[in-house]
Order: sequence, then C-alpha cells, then structure tokens
Amino acid sequence: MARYDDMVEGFTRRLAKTVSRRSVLRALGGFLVGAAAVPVLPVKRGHAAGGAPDDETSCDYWRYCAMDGFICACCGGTARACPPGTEAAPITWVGTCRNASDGRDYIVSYNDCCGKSSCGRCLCNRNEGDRPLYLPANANDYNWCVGSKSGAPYHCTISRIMGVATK
Amino acid sequence: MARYDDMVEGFTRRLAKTVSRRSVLRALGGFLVGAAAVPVLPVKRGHAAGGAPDDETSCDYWRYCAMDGFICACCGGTARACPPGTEAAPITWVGTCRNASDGRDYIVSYNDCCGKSSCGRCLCNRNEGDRPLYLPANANDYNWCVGSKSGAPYHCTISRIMGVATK
Amino acid sequence: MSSRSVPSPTELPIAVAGLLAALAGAVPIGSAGAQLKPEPLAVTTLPARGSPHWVWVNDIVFHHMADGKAFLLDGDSGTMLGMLSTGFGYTGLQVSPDGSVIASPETYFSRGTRGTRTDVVTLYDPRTLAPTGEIPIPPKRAGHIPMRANSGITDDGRFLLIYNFTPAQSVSVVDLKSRTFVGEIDIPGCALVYPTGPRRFFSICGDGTAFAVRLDDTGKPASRGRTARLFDPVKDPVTEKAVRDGATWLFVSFSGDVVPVETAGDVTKAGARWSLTTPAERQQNWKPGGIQHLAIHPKRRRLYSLMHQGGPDTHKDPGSEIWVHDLAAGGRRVQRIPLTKPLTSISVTSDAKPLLFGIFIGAPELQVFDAVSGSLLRTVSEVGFTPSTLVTR
Amino acid sequence: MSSRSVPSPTELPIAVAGLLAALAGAVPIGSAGAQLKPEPLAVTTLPARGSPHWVWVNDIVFHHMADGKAFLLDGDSGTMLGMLSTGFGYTGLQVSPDGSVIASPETYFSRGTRGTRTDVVTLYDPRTLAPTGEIPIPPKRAGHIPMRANSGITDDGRFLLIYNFTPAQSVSVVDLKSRTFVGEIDIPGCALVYPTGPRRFFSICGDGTAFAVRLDDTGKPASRGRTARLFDPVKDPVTEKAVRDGATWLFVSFSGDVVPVETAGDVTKAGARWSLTTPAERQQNWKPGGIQHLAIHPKRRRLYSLMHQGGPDTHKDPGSEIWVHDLAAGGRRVQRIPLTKPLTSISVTSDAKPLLFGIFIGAPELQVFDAVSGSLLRTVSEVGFTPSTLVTR
Repeated sequence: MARYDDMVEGFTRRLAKTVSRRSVLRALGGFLVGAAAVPVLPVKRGHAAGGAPDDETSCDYWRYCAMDGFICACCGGTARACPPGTEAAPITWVGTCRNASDGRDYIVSYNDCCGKSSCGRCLCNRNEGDRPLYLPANANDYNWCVGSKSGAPYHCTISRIMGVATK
Repeated sequence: MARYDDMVEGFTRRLAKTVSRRSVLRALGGFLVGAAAVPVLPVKRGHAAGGAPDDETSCDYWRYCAMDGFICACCGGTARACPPGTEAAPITWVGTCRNASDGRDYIVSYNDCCGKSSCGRCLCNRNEGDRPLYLPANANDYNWCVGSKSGAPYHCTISRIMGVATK
Repeated sequence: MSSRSVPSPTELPIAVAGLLAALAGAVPIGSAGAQLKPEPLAVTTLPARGSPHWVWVNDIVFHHMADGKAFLLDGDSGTMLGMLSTGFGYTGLQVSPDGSVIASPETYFSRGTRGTRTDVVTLYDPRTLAPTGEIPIPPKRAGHIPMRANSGITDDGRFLLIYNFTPAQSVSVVDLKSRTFVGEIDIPGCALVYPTGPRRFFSICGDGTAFAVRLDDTGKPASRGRTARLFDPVKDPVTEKAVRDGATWLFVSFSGDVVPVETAGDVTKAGARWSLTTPAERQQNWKPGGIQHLAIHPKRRRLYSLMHQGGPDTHKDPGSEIWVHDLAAGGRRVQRIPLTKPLTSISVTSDAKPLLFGIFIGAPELQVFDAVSGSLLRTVSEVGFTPSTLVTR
Repeated sequence: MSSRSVPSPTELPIAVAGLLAALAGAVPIGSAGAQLKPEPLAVTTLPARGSPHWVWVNDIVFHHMADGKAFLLDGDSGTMLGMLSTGFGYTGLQVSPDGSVIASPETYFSRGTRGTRTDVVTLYDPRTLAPTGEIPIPPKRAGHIPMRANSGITDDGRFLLIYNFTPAQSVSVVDLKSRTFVGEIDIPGCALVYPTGPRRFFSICGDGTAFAVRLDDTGKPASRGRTARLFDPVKDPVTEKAVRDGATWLFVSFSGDVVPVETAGDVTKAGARWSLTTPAERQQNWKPGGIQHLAIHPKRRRLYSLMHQGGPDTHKDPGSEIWVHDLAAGGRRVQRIPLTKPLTSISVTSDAKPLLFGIFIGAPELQVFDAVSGSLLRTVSEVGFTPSTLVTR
C-alpha cells in the first residue's frame, strides 16, 4: 500500500534523480537564487512511517494522528499548551490515537491556538478520521479559531488527551 | 573580481556538491516536503553576467541596472507600465544604464507600482549607484510607494527612459 | 557616479522636487538630454472580453493568511495578467456568468491578525482589476482549506451565496445588482453552496441529504427543504469538491463512486451511482483525492479526476494521475494522464480547444495541459505561495 | 471509525456542544473513558527575566508584507519561544534597556494592502508576548529594507524615536512612560535615529554631517544642530548600519573604513578613522556588506563584520566571512570566521559567554555561533520567510 510519503519520495526521485530528498532540502535550506518562493507541503505520516513517536515536535508523535496545522511545540508552546500570547480555541476536532508505549487508544482533542499569524513551523497534516466540511465535528479543514475570542487568526495546534477510548 | 552570482554559485556548490543549482531549483520548483518555506534571494546581476539583456522579464534587461524589486513585466505590466489595478508612484529613484545595442547611456526612472500586495515574481536587485537611506534620491531600499495615493503597499517596479545621459 | 536621481518631471509636485534636490546634498542632479521625451507613467488594462484560456489561481497563503491573493494567468502564453489582494483566510473569487463582475468574499482585521473583524464582498472590474465597490456582509464567512463551494453565484448572475460557519451554519445572500446584503439563510447541519439555477442552490448535509433552497426575486428564501438521503456519510462519504454538469452536480465518494445529484425536476435526488475505478483498480488502492480533484468539460462530456494510490483517509492526498471518464458513455474511462509532479487542484476550460490547468498546494507553479491529448504544454513558475483553487470559464 | 469528535468538556458552552452533537449527524460521539481527567487548556508564558542568549528575528516577509513577524528564539537550545504579529512593512522591534517593555512600531491598512493607513506603537508584555497597549503615531513611519536604526529608545528607556519618510524626513517621539505620542522633530536632509544618551540622539545626513538632537524631559527638542562633516558621501559613503560602542557609534564606509562618531562631549565629532582591511585585502576586493553587517561586544572590545569579495555597489551583498577586530588594539584583526552559508545580518550577545547570531534574508533559518571561538553551534530551521534583522541584548 503506497503511503503518501512513499509517493512523494517517488516524485522527488523522479525529479531530482540521484539527489536524495534530504540533500535537496539541505541545499534549499541554505538559500535560493532567483527561484520562486517554495512553500511547504503539509507533511503526512502514518505510524507505519516510523519517525519519532515520542518527540512532540515531530509529526510522527503518537498524539498527532489527526493533526492538521503547525505543531505548537515548535512555536513556543508544548504538545498540550499554546505559545505565549495566543488563545486556545475552546471548540475543536478530536481523534483517537494509539500510544504505542502502552498499546492503548486515547481520545485526543486538537485545539487551535489563535490570535497571531501562522507560526509557520512544523506543518503536520495527518488525516486519520478526517471527514468533509458537512461533518464539522470531524473536519480538520476548518479554521477552528472561529470559536475563539481572537476570531479567525490561526497560529498553531495543540493536542490534549481527553480520556481513554472505549471500544 | 568575484561577482555576487559567482559567490552564490560557490556557496551552492559547497552545499549541493554535485547538484547543479539549476537542478536544485528545478527539484524545488517541483515541491518540497516538510522543509521550511524557502523565500527568494534578491537576484543581482551585472551586465558582465550576460543573461538576456533584451528580455524585459529578465533581471539582466539593460534598463534594470538599478532595479530593486519585482519586475512588473512578470506581473501583468510591461517594462514601462504598471499591472492592472495598481498605481505608479510619481516619485522615484533613477539610474543610468547603458544600452548595449546602441552603446549609449540612458537615464532610467524606476517607479514602484502600488496598491496591491507584492507580485512575488521576478525579484531583481541590482544596486548600481544605490546609496544609503540618508541619500534618499539615490536609495533603492526605500519603499517609494510612500509617494503614491495608495500609500505604502508595494506590488512591483517599472523602468522608464527619461533621456540620454549627458557626460 | 554612474547613477543619479531625478524626479519624474511630468508627475512630481514642485515642492517635492525641491526637497529631493536638497536631499541629494553633495550628489549632483543629472540633467537629462533633451533629444528623448520621457516615457509617460502608464498602467495596463485587460481587454474587455478575456480569453477562454485565462485562469484564476486563488492562494490562501497558508503561512501568511492575512495576505490572500488571486492571480490571473493566460494559459496560452503562460504569462501573468494581474493580481488581486484579497485579505485573510482567502477561499476564492467568483466570476459572474457574463464575466462582467468579479466578486470576492474577503475578511480583514483592523490589526492584520487581531482587532475588529470586517467581512466584505469586494467587486473588481475585470478590465482594470481595481476594486469598484464593497458590500459589507456579516463577519461569519467560513474559514477553511479553500474549496470552490465556499461561495457561488446563481445562474443569472444576480445573487452571490456565501457559506458561513461560526460554527453555526448559514448562507449569506448578496444581491450583486443592488450591491446589498440581502440576508442570511440557516442551513443547520449542512455546509457549502451548490447553485442549481437562477434562483436555486443546495447545501450538503451531515446526514447524507442535501438542503435545497429556492430564492424569490429579492433573494429571500421562497422554499427550502431537506432531500432524501443521497449517500451514506459513515460508510463512504462524498467529498465536498463536486463539479457541475448542467442540472446535475457530480460528487465523488472517498472510495471513488460517482454520486450524481440531479436537480432538473422539482425534487433534488441522487442519480445512478457509478465508479471511477474498476474492482481491480480499487484493489490496487486507486482513489480520488485533492483539494479540487474534479474537473469537467460538459460539452465534451468528459470528467477529469485526480487519482492516487493510497489507504484510508487519503482523500486529500495529491493526485499522481488524472483519469478521464466519458460521461456520454456511462462513465467509461477513456484516458489516464500520468503526472510528473503531484497536483491537488485541476480545472478545465469550457471552449472547443480546452486547456486543463493543474496546481499543487506545495509548489508555487501552474501546470498547463492540452485537455484533449493530456500533454503538458507549459509550466508557469512563481505563482503564489500555496496555490489553492482554480477558476476557469 | 477510528476518529470521532467530542467538544472539550471544560470549555465548551452547552449550546455549542448541543449543536456539534447535532452536526455530527450519523457519526456517533464517542464517550471518553472516566479513568483519565482531560488535560486542561493551557497557554505558556516566559520567565520574568529572559536569558541573555535569547534573540529576536524581525521578518518583513517581503512577498507578503502585510504579515510582518518577529520570532523569539533561545540560542542555547535552538527552540522558538514565541512570535509577534507586527503588520505591514515591518522594520523591527525595540526592547527597553531594562527588558520590561517590547515596543513595536507597526503599520496597518483597513483592507490589508489598501484603505486607511494606521500607524501605532504596540507594546507587548515580554512575559506573555500579548499586546498590552497601543500608542497612535502619525502614519509616516519610514518603509524600507529593515535596518536597526529605523527606530531607537533613549538610554533611560523613556522615549521611543521613530524615523519618518513621506518623503519629508522627521522623527516621531513617543513617551513610553505616559504611553503618548509627544511630537515630531524635523530632520531635513537626514535619516534614521542613533540614540546617544538618556535625552540625546542623532540622525545621519546626506551631506556627510549628523543632525544632533537633545530632548527635554517632555521629549520636545531642547537643542538641535548639524555637526561638522563626518565623512564624504560622494567618494566613500558610510552604510547606515552602525553599531554602538558606548558613547561612540561605529560606522563603516563602502570601501571598509571605520568612521567612529563620538558623542561623549558636547560636540558630536568624527574619531580617528581606521580600516577593516589591509591594502592587500582591499586589492582583493574584500568589502563589508549586508543588511546588519556589523555587531559588537563592547566589554570584550570586539567588532564583528560581515565581509565578502565584490566590486563597486556590492555594499548590500551577503558576507562569506565574519571578520573580528580588537577595538582595544586599535582595530587589529584577530579572527576570520569562514561561513558555510551566506549571512546578511549578525548580532552578538553582551554577556561573558557571548553567542553570535546570523541570518540570511534568502533563507528561513537562524545560525548560532560561539562568538569567541567562531564555531557554528547550531542552525535553527523554519525561522520566518525573509529574516531581516536581529535584536540581542
């Protein structure tokens, strides 16, 4: 089953031929001359992709299974706390994520932190259980800052454990 | 005499090793996964760099010897006309550029086009004769849209021939 | 000194010229030769009627959401024709059926990303791309990853419909003729707008139904009601990214079933379901996906779909191929267009020699294909930051 | 369904919870197990007194100028601590000498990039990074490629000075104690602000002089006057990117001469000129260049300069090396730090174990060096879009 990352890797290889993605990115990180501004593709990874399930600045962190946005732990916040000067939106979407270390499924609430422009770091998009906009409670495509006092401006997203999922 | 481009080429080579800058850029243009947003370095080229002195969408175009900004010819305008819906700022900085085709020096006025956000295409920075902010009439670092009715918002820059330079 | 500064003689107020001369200090002001007249200040405009091969690229600019933009490009030449600045969390513009008005629902904050929120519909002149008017609307416009059904215009060009999410769900109705906000229509449990006639639209609902609304001539609801169930939102939800085929909207489910929503009669109902994929392809995990993953050429009866191979929950993944199905032949697949770069949004022009446009939200460029042969004609670089959706006519 | 949605029980108004339950339609709302208390909503704050190794990175976001940002990072850990959203054409923030106030001159338009312009000084709490006040100022703030001297704070932290360019040149004086705009001081033919004491600053002028201003206790000019000529703006202009060494501001000319501007006495005057380069190095075209190409550690008496090899008019080119000169030894060069990536701005912390920070406007990352050994300690990625200037203390 081709995962998203594999597909993108494939594309990258086709394009960059012998250049590994990492080295291309490193070169990029260095600087660019005369090229277009190159934005970030939302990173999506399943647990299968490995990565760093215990690093809360990583998209692979186990809590982030339905994350969509910038990881607050990269922005001055933590996995569960908004960065200074932002406001946590009270309404949210929720995912059920498995913690590999104890093998249990947890209900995780994703709260957007609002009131400043995009943090711009650690964009992470994992759509496990995401549903279209006509199912708002399951839709991570909404800007949930709409429910905060700050209004729409979206900065980053935190994840909070709400409980253990019952089967 | 090391030109800017050579230096940047050098850096690029050091970073990307066997990868030519062009192929890195092509890969980039394709897409990026999980990397930072990579903005554009202002391109600077002297006439010595060759390029396309007759292509008005190129930073090498002869009129652009003191250009600093997005080339309007890439934005829906031309070398000498602002794109639709923008306003040409009446005050400006001026350079003296040599037209290789007739060997004469022309006085060229650089007018910022204002009233929309940055065009974002064909960023071009050539500082021939540029002077610090305490010499405003010679300073291309100012946002000259300040002199337009639209106020500060800068979109792109045009170049107009004002006359033949007298020695 | 190879560079010197003179003010533009035709435009500069005398006082400022004097100031600049004073500012120049020790640097002498050069005198221009008299043999050439200075080129005048000029601003370009567009032809009154654009080419059918023009395309709008809407950009939400995800990392800098206060700076939404819409780029107009010519598919034939690959040149940029102009740009609009369109505010916070931009979800895209609408062009009236006759092409005479560009209507753009926009959001602004008094301090960029804080302070008082103001929502307006900005009207732009399609020839000058300058704002020609502004219609205040309630500050409720839905913010989400851009998709075309965020707003819509009724078939006669009269009413602009805008989806609201606060998270209460409603539709703002704007009269483009009188340039006024008419009112709000509640669509509880439903989302987005799909116009179906001069005075009709529907929204799509969480229970698998649609909410159909008929407007009177003032834009107020004349009738409204929920349809029968059109699809199963639990077992196999459809995406919100439907395309319109005359009186029918074609939705596609996560698994790849086409769900036609027919609105020709008085009753909005589901048409005969068919699949984009064969059982073998389904086995190989071929699925539709993207941000605007469907495009249509109604006259040629062709449906274009962004397809990729992926597991569950990959309904927003970019396509690695575009599949073309013949609607006249019951949805028979007639073409597979392999992509060298991923795409998340596609759109097809409606003329006789159609172009197919493609963008990927992760790369600032526009790809232009021959929509008939599927061959890549050109790639236009430096088009926005996170190009989101496409508008063609 | 592996995912379901429940509202946050501690925060959600009942009405909205009901609505969401209704919206969820056929999708059942899961019940959380009772054995775990939901984690509360939380917002982090910063320690009352930050580390001397913290750094602010100002970003003008050149392609999206309505969305200026300032990022706070910790040089020791390489982590981001927080961010400010700072409006259109951002030129950078000022921190009061005691660290108690962040003062940020900002510009906003009522419609993002059009409409009514409003300029304010926004005050931020350094612990919460939340705006705590706003001081209206005339909408004249100079817009230009960011450089530190766009604004400054008097040595006692009382007055914020902001350079205006309309293109008339003046300085806005803001009283940070009473949080009011005091007035404007004309500086005809001069630019930018260089504080020189609790009630003094100068601006630098097109004729090679400086314009020195002494303020009274209300922030009004008590005296002002032009100095003697400090440098030749035609033959070899100095850049605007000076660094302060106590009562002396060190300017550097395009060719690499250091021009000290001494303000200790009553008369502001030029000190003894010296060169960053040897005649041989000058022959090899070594020159200073960049956006913030100088940094200083006054206690260690070290001047850091971004240097590159280039021809005329390369005064804004990025540096390929950082050269270190010992001010105590008459400017003897003590170190050359080769760079693996170009830099356009540098800054050095003022503590005993100083860090050297570097950014390049063409790459969204922060480089952190040991300022004594010159070794690269770490690189922090994804820092802004066009990182422009640095603020350390």
